Amino acid sequence: MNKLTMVQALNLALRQEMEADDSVIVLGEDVGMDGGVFRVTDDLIHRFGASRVVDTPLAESAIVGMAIGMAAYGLRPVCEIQFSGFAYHNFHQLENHAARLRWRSRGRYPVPMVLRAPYGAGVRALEHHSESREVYWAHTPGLKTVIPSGPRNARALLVSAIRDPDPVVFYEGKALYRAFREAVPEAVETLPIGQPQIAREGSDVTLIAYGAMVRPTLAAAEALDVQEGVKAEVIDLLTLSPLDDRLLVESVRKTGRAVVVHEAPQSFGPGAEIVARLMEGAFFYLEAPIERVTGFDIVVPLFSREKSYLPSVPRIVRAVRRTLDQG
Amino acid sequence: MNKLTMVQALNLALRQEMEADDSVIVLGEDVGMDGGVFRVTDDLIHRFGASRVVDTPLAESAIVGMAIGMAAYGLRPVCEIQFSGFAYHNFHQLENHAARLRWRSRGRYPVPMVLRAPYGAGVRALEHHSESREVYWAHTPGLKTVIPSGPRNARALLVSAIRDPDPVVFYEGKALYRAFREAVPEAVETLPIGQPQIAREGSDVTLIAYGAMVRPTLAAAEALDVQEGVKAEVIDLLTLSPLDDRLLVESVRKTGRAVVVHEAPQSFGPGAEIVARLMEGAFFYLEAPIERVTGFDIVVPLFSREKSYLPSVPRIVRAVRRTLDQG
Amino acid sequence: MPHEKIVPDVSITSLAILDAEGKVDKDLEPDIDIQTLLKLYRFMVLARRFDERLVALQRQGRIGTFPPITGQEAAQLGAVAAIRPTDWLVPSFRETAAELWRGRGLDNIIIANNGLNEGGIMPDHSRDFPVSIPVASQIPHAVGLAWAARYRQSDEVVMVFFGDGATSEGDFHEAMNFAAVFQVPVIFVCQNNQWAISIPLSRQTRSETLAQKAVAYGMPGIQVDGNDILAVYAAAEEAVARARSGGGPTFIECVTYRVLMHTTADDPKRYRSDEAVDAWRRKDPLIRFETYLRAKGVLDEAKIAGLQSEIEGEIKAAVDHAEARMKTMGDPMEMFDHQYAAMPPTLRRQKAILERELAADGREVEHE
Amino acid sequence: MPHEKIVPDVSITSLAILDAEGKVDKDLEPDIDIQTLLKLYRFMVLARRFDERLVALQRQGRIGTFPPITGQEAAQLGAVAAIRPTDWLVPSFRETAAELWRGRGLDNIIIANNGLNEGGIMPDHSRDFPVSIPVASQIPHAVGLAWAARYRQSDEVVMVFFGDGATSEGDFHEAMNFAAVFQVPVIFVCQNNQWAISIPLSRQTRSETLAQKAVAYGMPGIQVDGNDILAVYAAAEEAVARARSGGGPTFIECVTYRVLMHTTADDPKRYRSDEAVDAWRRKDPLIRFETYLRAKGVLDEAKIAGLQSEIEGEIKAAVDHAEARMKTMGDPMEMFDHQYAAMPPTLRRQKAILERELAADGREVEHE
Ligand SMILES: Cc1ncc(C[n+]2csc(CCOP(=O)(O)OP(=O)(O)O)c2C)c(N)n1
Ligand SMILES: Cc1ncc(C[n+]2csc(CCOP(=O)(O)OP(=O)(O)O)c2C)c(N)n1
Ligand SMILES: [Mg+2]
Ligand SMILES: [Mg+2]
Repeated sequence: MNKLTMVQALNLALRQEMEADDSVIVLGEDVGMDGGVFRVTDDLIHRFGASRVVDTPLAESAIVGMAIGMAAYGLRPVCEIQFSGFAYHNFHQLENHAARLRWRSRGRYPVPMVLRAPYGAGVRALEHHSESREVYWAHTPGLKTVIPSGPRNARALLVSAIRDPDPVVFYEGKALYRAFREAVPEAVETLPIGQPQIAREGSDVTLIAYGAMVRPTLAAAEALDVQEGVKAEVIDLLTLSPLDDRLLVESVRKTGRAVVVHEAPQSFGPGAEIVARLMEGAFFYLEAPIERVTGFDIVVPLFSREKSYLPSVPRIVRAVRRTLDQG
Repeated sequence: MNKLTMVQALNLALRQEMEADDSVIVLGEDVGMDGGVFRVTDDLIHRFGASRVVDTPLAESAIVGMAIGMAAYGLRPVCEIQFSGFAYHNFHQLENHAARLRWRSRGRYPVPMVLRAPYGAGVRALEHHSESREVYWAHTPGLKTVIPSGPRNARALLVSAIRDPDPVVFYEGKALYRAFREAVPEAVETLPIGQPQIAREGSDVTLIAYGAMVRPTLAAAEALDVQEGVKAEVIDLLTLSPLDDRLLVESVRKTGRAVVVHEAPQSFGPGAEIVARLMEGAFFYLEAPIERVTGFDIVVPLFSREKSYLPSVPRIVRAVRRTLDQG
Repeated sequence: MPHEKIVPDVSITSLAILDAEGKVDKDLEPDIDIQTLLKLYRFMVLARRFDERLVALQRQGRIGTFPPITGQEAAQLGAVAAIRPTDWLVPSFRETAAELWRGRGLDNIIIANNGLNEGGIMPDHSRDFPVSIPVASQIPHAVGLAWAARYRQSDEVVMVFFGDGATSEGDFHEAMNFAAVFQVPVIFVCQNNQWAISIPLSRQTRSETLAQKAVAYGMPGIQVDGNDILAVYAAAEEAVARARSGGGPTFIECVTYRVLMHTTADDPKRYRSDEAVDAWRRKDPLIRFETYLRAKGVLDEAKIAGLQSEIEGEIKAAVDHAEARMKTMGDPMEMFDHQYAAMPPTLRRQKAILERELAADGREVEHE
Repeated sequence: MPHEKIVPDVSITSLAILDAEGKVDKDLEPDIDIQTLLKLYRFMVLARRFDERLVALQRQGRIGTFPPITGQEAAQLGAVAAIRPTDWLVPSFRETAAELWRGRGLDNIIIANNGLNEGGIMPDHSRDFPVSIPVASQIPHAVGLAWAARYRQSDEVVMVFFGDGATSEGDFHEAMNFAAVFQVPVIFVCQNNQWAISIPLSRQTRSETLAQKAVAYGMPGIQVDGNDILAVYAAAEEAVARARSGGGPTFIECVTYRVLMHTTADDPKRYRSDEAVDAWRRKDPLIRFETYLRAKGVLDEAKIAGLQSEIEGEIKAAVDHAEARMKTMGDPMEMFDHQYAAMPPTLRRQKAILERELAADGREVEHE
């Protein structure tokens, strides 16, 4: 199996889906000749031509609006928004239409589109290039929000997202793009959308994360194991919404303790919903309050302060210790 | 004291602030000659002229963008977005700029603007006219989200919002506009932004609500008292974000039980954050899991089914009973 | 080349064929067969009478808020008559006449206006989009549909409707630009009815015409008398032919007037005078077309009377039918349908909760 | 009035004063005093040299990603020289030359490009907006500022910059429309540098010029040779005078070229040929202006050499100064500042958490 970066893995998913199905179309700013500013769509224009890899004018609302029309016609558009910080321009297209057209037309017009966007901090980028605001989509009925954590699941989930009959917002942690390589099989793999996975088994505490935060969370679990013999179970959400909480609830019923990790601002962030679900499903099993290790309720600082902003391995470790010390 | 509807109370706040301060400007679609589609800006154009009550072309992003420029210049624009379901058009202006310009310019350009918008269901309106998606703003650092629950606090909070040095999203429950009257003093009143209030004292359970859900929540508390002697404390958040949880935590430490009520979709909704805050601040006092009585994770149905969608007094009462029966 | 004039020929023209008295300009008269002319007339009358009936139903509390179309029948029908059933219609929220022409049932509209999701049901083969309420937001969808049609090498074209107010929205601009850059087969039909709720055109734009906005996109633009169904049809037919043959998009401004209120929740007396409205009432597109057809000898008093009573019957039957059907509708559990292709676990759980709550509501009512 | 031409005179002109060889059209030569001419030249050189230095610093890892401006000096400086210090500047992210002219410190720019919020510090009396990264989103702010200035009966005008790509965004459209409807004193300066990252102008719009987009708004529009600083200045001066005297907004398209990469993270070889770039390098605005000034007798070899070394010194001093200042910056706790006028309780709590975490991090490092 080839060892691929996440960029290469995503590129593979796009290439193979485009080969298999001529209704798959890629569109967005600089996705063609430039291959995308992160090169996720590299070379696709040469393979599939400008009629399937569409360099658009600079207008996010029209990109998404156009994709909605294409999807309603029966195509499977995959549009790229260059950075998730610019996806607010097309908020109304996603909320007013992509999320509702199936509903509004009583099933006549499903919207099988994917909106890909890089999100998150950690690559020394400019303002607006480091946000993690997936809650906006997760709180929007009618959308699905998928966030992979590494090359192999990114590839499999993107394939599933493209084949999904409903609109999927697909956030790619840009800190993961070239952070590491993973063996990714050439043969097409899929992963079911809507199902979290256990990334590491454990019995003392449950750590819940997704996207770029899965790695530091796994590293924290490893450190806890090595340093103090604490066995942490790590759950990788993969799909943020619709959120299937059964695996989380089961795990916390077993461990009695949980820490949620994300880089999004804390208040009204994804961690809050996880806490609420565990409150509903595992309250009588909880030994200690669930901790949230998250970004702060502030604009992500420019890159020189980014490191202090982001949840780190030591912070996660300390939160786990606090959880274990209580109750 | 005059008994006013919420529409009249809001109108009073605007009129008096405009009289007192010529930097207060009203702008939006149909706010002038028409007085706003709900008449909140009724008559202002006749009092203050078209240079202070500005009927704009139909473009929400420009309305907010223009208000940002006005505010940076030193004015205090109050813009109306006709329905909160159309405020996604200006999402990027709020997130990319209103919420950040003070920060980006290191204090040089504060953005003392108010964005008013009617939100919520219950008035037999068309699609997009019944949403309750305040989480979008509450999760956005740099914004304040204020949601009054009746004529008197609406007036006082709107005055405070206009005087506030930071951008305030001010959601007006359209079901409240003409639902009832309250005595509202002619003399200007303010209410501190960022402070919840106890709407009803009690000791057995804490009910937390805001906006249009405060009335059914109070009615449920009343019913519980009359029918079964349960003393419910009701907290009216008034400001959703930045959320000051001290009063909530204090109350739940006393009662040991809580029910959160909102009409927004449940998942990743405001209730989740309240649950998380109580988890953090009152876990060891909780006798039963906190219940959420909320809207569902679906597009708000067209009006004939709206009643079944919305949290109702019996549903709140039953949730309280479940909370009391447990633990 | 200092101070050179660089875009000397921006050709924006205005087209009128039937004058206010219904007199036709023979040179420009489009070649429409009599059956189609009579069908157009029939739908103009149907749309007008249905509009009147809907206003009455709303006043009686038998439907909710809705946007009437009286006065805009020619703009809608003249345009939509130029496309084929296999073409696509993307309406805004004020295209009842066009929707009727395309085959949407009267009862369907009544059901939708009663706040029932079921009013959105459309046949599988339908190529019409449902009503879109956020102003201008449907326009980019038309570009996507047209792009897809061309990609599939079909010769379908897409006709999208919107109002004068819509031209101020970013979505209008972005969609026009995309359509021109990609040269997709879209016909942009702007119903300039002079008002966006209370905002008059002069406050919406400083440009002399809306048609000239096409210049910004390097796209053909034309202004037509929107109360002259022949002019609208002629302009639309030309645009459709261009689009179908690969010539790209066209922008058509139909100058018309919103004779009634914005919606039944609106009170236009707050912002406009009756006189202005009366002046426009005299330009009634229906009367004008009737005069033309009479002069042409294809319509007479008897035929009109027959048609009128036929249409009254049709509307009455539709209202009765809709009201009967609605008695079987409204199951609250339906609200969980069509959110996703397959219902996710959270929604299944929430649906069960609503079921439980409604059952409990029922028991409590019984106990009272 | 069938098929009448209705907007016969859409006047879009193109202006050039200095030709590619630096020869001036005497009839059009603007009346600029020698001091200002030399100051313009000085800032052109400064902006060019600073750009080169920033690219070098980026390659050495001493600053982060930044967007160079080489080739666009005339478009920026010619325009911004036409406004007063009391007027307002609303830049996009590629207006270093204009910002320097307005007084922004070189060190400030270096600090900002090092990912330090402190690079955004501006004096209280500043009338310049900070850099705005989301394309076109700053344009409506200019309309709001201008509206406010007029409301306060000041004679200030607002100049807003953006690129060719920005004209595709809805915000451009909405802001142009608002400015025209409200007739506010804004000068819209579009730096048409032919590229939006990898997208060439021909893919951005089908309109022959960007200037003609003004027609859509009933606003004067003009195209100028953006590498001709005299033409840019002349057009801007006329627009500023119109705006200041209540004549409303103007749209100016400056035709120029992005000679370097989009940002230092970009590799233009992927999408354009070197030949095209070379052709534009030969139209260098700096050389052209230099030729003009030499011919005018106000500049010579010795003066140029003096200026060059002065500027080298200035840049070196700024880099040293910035790098020294940065040693005192970067306190992580600062990230909680300027979020709100007063820090809300949640943020106070989160700040305390970060303090605790950083202290714990420190202890752990000590223990290792
Ligand atoms: C994005 C958005 N903003 C505001 C509204 C509220 N609204 C509904 S119709 C309307 C005016 C539309 O004017 P126009 O485009 O001329 O269409 P008309 O109503 O005249 O048919 C407004 C402001 C809306 N539906 N969508
Ligand atoms: C809304 C938005 N979308 C995308 C981007 C990413 N981006 C940054 S600059 C740029 C191209 C801008 O082109 P143009 O307006 O011509 O300005 P130029 O870079 O040529 O100065 C893009 C796509 C962005 N910053 N903002
Ligand atoms: Mg209109
Ligand atoms: Mg450019």
